[in-house]
Amino acid sequence: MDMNVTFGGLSLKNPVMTASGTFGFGLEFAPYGDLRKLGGIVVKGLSLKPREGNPMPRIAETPCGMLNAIGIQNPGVEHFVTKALPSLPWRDVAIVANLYACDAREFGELAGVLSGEEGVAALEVNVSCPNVKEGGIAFGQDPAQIARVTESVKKRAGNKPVMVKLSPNVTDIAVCARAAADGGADSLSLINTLSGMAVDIRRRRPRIANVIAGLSGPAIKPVALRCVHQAVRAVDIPVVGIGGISCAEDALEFILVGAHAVQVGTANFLRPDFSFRLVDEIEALLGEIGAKSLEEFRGSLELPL
Amino acid sequence: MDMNVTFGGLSLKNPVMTASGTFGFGLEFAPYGDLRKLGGIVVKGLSLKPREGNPMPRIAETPCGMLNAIGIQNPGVEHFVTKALPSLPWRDVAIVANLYACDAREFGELAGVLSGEEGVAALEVNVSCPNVKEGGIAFGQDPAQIARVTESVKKRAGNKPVMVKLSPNVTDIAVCARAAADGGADSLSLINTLSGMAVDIRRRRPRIANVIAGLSGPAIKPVALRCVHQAVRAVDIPVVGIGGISCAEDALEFILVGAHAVQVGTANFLRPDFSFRLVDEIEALLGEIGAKSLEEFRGSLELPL
Amino acid sequence: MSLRSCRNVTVLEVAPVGQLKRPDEFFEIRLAMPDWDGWKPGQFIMIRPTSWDLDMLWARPFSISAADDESLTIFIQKVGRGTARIASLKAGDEVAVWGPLGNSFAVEPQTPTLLLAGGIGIAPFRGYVEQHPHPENIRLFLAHRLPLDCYPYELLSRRVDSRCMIEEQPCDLDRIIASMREQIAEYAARDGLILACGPTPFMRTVKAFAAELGARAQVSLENRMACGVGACLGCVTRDGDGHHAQVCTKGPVFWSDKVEL
Amino acid sequence: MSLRSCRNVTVLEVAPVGQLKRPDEFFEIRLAMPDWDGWKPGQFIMIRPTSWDLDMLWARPFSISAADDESLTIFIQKVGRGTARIASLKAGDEVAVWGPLGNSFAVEPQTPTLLLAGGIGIAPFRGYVEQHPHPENIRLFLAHRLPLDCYPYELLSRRVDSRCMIEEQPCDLDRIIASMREQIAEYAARDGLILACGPTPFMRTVKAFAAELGARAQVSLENRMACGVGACLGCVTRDGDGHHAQVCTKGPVFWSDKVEL
Ligand SMILES: Cc1cc2nc3c(=O)[nH]c(=O)nc-3n(C[C@H](O)[C@H](O)[C@H](O)COP(=O)(O)OP(=O)(O)OC[C@H]3O[C@@H](n4cnc5c(N)ncnc54)[C@H](O)[C@@H]3O)c2cc1C
Ligand SMILES: Cc1cc2nc3c(=O)[nH]c(=O)nc-3n(C[C@H](O)[C@H](O)[C@H](O)COP(=O)(O)OP(=O)(O)OC[C@H]3O[C@@H](n4cnc5c(N)ncnc54)[C@H](O)[C@@H]3O)c2cc1C
Ligand SMILES: Cc1cc2nc3c(=O)[nH]c(=O)nc-3n(C[C@H](O)[C@H](O)[C@H](O)COP(=O)(O)O)c2cc1C
Ligand SMILES: Cc1cc2nc3c(=O)[nH]c(=O)nc-3n(C[C@H](O)[C@H](O)[C@H](O)COP(=O)(O)O)c2cc1C
Ligand code: FES
Ligand code: FES
Repeated sequence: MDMNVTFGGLSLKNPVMTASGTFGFGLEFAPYGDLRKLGGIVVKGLSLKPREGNPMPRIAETPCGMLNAIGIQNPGVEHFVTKALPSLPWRDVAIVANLYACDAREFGELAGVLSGEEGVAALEVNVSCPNVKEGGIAFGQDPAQIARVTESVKKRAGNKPVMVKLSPNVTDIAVCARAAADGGADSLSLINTLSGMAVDIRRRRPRIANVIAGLSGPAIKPVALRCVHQAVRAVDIPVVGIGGISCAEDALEFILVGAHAVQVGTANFLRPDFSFRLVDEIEALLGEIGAKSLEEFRGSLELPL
Repeated sequence: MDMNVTFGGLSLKNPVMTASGTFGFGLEFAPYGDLRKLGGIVVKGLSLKPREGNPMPRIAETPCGMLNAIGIQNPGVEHFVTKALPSLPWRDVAIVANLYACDAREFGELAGVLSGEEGVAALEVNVSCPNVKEGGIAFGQDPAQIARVTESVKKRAGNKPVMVKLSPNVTDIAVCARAAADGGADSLSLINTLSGMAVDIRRRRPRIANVIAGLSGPAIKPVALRCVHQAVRAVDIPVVGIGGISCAEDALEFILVGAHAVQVGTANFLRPDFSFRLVDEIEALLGEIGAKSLEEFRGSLELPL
Repeated sequence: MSLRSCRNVTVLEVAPVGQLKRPDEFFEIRLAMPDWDGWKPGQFIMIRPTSWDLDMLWARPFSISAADDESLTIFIQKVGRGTARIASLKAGDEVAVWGPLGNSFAVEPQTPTLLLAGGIGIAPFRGYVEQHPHPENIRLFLAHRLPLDCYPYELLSRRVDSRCMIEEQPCDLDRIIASMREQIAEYAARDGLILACGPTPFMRTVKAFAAELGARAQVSLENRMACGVGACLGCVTRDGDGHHAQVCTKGPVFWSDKVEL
Repeated sequence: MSLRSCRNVTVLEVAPVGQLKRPDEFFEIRLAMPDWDGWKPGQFIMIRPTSWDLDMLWARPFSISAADDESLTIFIQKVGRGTARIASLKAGDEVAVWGPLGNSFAVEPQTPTLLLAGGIGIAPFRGYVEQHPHPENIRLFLAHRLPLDCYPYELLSRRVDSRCMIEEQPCDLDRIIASMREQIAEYAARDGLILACGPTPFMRTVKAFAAELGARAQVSLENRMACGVGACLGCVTRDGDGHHAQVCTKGPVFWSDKVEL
């Protein structure tokens, strides 16, 4: 089956991308599969300056999910461009840079740095990081800010397509989706993590130093599917589905509600070869359920009248 | 250990209540335990007129959770008061009526009907039902409406304490909590279900006729804990924790972040004697972890500076 | 109605059925008998192994197939994750069981009674036949897809007049439906009692013919269930008045003219 | 660094250790050897049984204790849900294993080497001792809480000079710490190499004495891990420069003066 997908300025050999923060800069997973097998790799969130991230502990296991508050630890965009990108097989797999900043201007600057990088296929704008105290929340939860950041990135992105990543921690995801589209986004990706928390009743302490953290994994899949469903209906630009994908069936659920591609996050921790295996499994499953093509299947959800 | 809790006009012999919609009118569970053992029973959502609820299918299993879109099927408040309430051991267990309506006036009317019922210990206001299309969403997600509904119920509730049940599907739960408090709520309960969805890739149909449904169960516990934590810090009125409680440890987590009591929902489906067993398990666990009393333990979470 | 309870009971035996031809699909499971007062054919139990973690929250409903002082027998077909995990239980494992749940099939000892079973729908009829005071008044008809030895058919055919038809090819279905129509007509004419259990399309057929031919028929429904005790309202069906009724407590058995399918 | 892989391998054997006195707490698990190029003591693997559903998402990290052409041995203590489920695996079960992961302990064949193990921290030292070209230069010190036969101590004590102290009462801890200080001082004076593995407070003690007494010491850390491959940044610790470094790839072994604890 033809697994190619072209949308929002990206052309992928299959709809499987890896989600930011769960696949490092990609190279960490090279021992476990051929990176070129993937549709795309979204790298760990990048900021202008290096960031040490949040204090420890940063992660906790929860029922069918996990919490994280890494705080966008990263060596800075410069380091990525000079040290990591050249080692990535960017001619054969779409490398998407995930941008993290705390105001529209900084986002623009980041886009400017990356716009000239041949190895970068697209920019993903993280307006939603719920982990970081310095304004992370406010951003992705305020449609006006989403539009402003999108515009700012778009202005400096040159010919790089811009994908805006939305937070589910909002009253109305459709409004946020439209804000990003109005701001000029080429595509949307969603969802980022749900805002959550865990505590230890014996030590009487939060399990995460940052107290509030981001929930991901299969537990959040129903919320993610609902958000993608609503976003697909709210805007005309393509949507990438993220949230709790842990098997081929999950991935196809997002495509059924209308996603052009998916991103795999937490499931990369189930086993490091997960995303590589998923590519073949999706193709097999599409055949098994009698889909004529990926395109025919996409968005073919029948809704009750 | 002394398990009594008194808060927001309620006096319970222990902090275990059953959540609305998951315990019927209580009588369904009488074969499986002594209803008087519970701290409280919140009955199925009541409306002025009988409601048939949503079309089938209405429920689906999800990883560590479930989706439901029952649509507040109920025989109407009159039926509850005349047929069910008299059979309930209301002298020995707090019976809380859960109110569902589509505008502030109707909410007030419902409160009026129940205010004179000796067997009703308190009113819980469901401003958050995400299942029902007719305005359910808008209500609990709009702080102004929350305040208005609360006032309206409070005005007609006589001396019945009013507990307002909040939806987690909002950008800022603290704002909603304050709106309810400003409206005169005696206490808050949260969370109601997260808005979610599931689809069947083979039939290419939503798994729930209503398409969008409410996610509950252990999967949502981290979100619920975070919401309760934020609500406790936002208002001075007491808070009842709900969401994903499936063992004594879960219940104590909510109490640790500051909840006065908890409500058990989906876990009643794990086995019908779940809530009865939980009462003893909580008491035992409190002793095991060295808590001096329920009161000493409540809200004793140590936050990093 | 018999007294209901929820108890942890021990699995006594898990035996594959029809293993020669379809290994690993049908299982007969014997559980230690909970402290019940009694039960009636058509009633069911909810089962949740105590070893299950939270990944799969709900118990699963199964018809009571037989019971004696020591044990309770159910008969299950592996169709998904839950049944697969239940089928892999071993003797000595512990399961939470609540029941007996729901109503039961009508018993009219002197009335010619036709049991219509679609596949695994035969499960409750084992108990029905065993408890019936006049098995000579009963006829069993089984429509099945898998080899006959996958079902407890032989056991029943020793006690009551039994017939079966296999559905292997599309045209078989037409013959089965024709035979069902014929038999329903026959029992309608004799003012007999018809009891049906099987997949929903099978139940729809029975309901339609019963209406058309004026037969008295009961159908047993298999709706998705979360609580099994009438509380969650997840399992409802529309009753004769168009109201939503819980299949777990108002059913699972309904008079075919008192339910919408 | 040896080639890493992720493979489904078969469990060959699960044997309780020290069962007489502490049944059911320590287990030696042998797995079919994945297609590795080699491995070094101090390295670890991530294990996730393929039968696990999604209730528990993460794999669990364990030190490689020994390995030969056919099998890989780990040594685990049941401390929570994950280790309990891994301990209940049976021969023939399948687990996903990725590794060998992380760096390894320094090996200086001619240098007097002191191995400081806190409880289950002895696991990686079995491989260290077995692969060391001059075991006569090694001394092992084990501080333990449970009966000695719960640990693979005898096996090691046959090869190297070994000492152990049990912590049963509060005052025992003071004696253990005093003994550690003495030994660290001794090896500092001999310009020896000190390698430590155990719970975090144990590692802190080693780090503090090594700093005070000018000893060259390595500590192996046990941080919570999700990916094991350096990607999630959940397992970090502060390195000598105060930067967050992944324990799974920059460690688990750190020079004690190059890590904050
Ligand atoms: C009153 C009653 C009596 C039953 N008696 C028997 C019996 O004697 N023997 C037998 O083999 N089966 C019986 N069933 C059907 C049995 O409950 C389902 O096959 C089983 O629940 C499937 O679970 P699963 O996890 O394997 O399937 P999955 O499809 O993976 O389950 C997904 C969800 O759908 C539900 N579900 C799926 N199929 C059915 C179904 N046919 N009926 C109800 N819920 C379903 C499951 O319970 C679960 O909640 C009965 C059902 C009911 C309601
Ligand atoms: C590099 C490394 C090597 C290890 N080698 C061994 C070994 O050889 N033998 C052995 O018995 N144990 C070893 N451990 C510790 C072992 O990984 C934990 O005991 C185990 O993960 C506990 O899982 P659980 O689900 O039983 O505990 P729970 O407390 O229920 O687990 C909750 C979470 O905390 C994590 N966690 C809990 N305790 C630890 C711990 N001490 N270290 C790291 N994560 C933890 C778990 O992985 C899980 O993610 C090692 C840990 C690391 C990091
Ligand atoms: C450990 C971890 C780190 C993450 N870091 C980032 C990040 O840097 N930038 C970002 O946009 N999203 C980040 N995310 C969110 C994921 O990309 C993804 O949106 C989310 O986890 C939901 O998908 P999942 O359920 O498949 O994990 C992170 C998630 C995890 C678990
Ligand atoms: C089947 C079902 C029906 C419910 N009906 C109601 C209702 O009528 N009114 C209401 O306020 N909440 C209702 N809820 C929400 C629960 O009371 C509870 O807030 C939610 O399920 C979260 O708790 P849990 O995770 O413990 O189930 C319902 C939940 C379920 C699962
Ligand atoms: S299964 Fe809950 S009402 Fe029937
Ligand atoms: S465990 Fe993921 S970076 Fe170390």
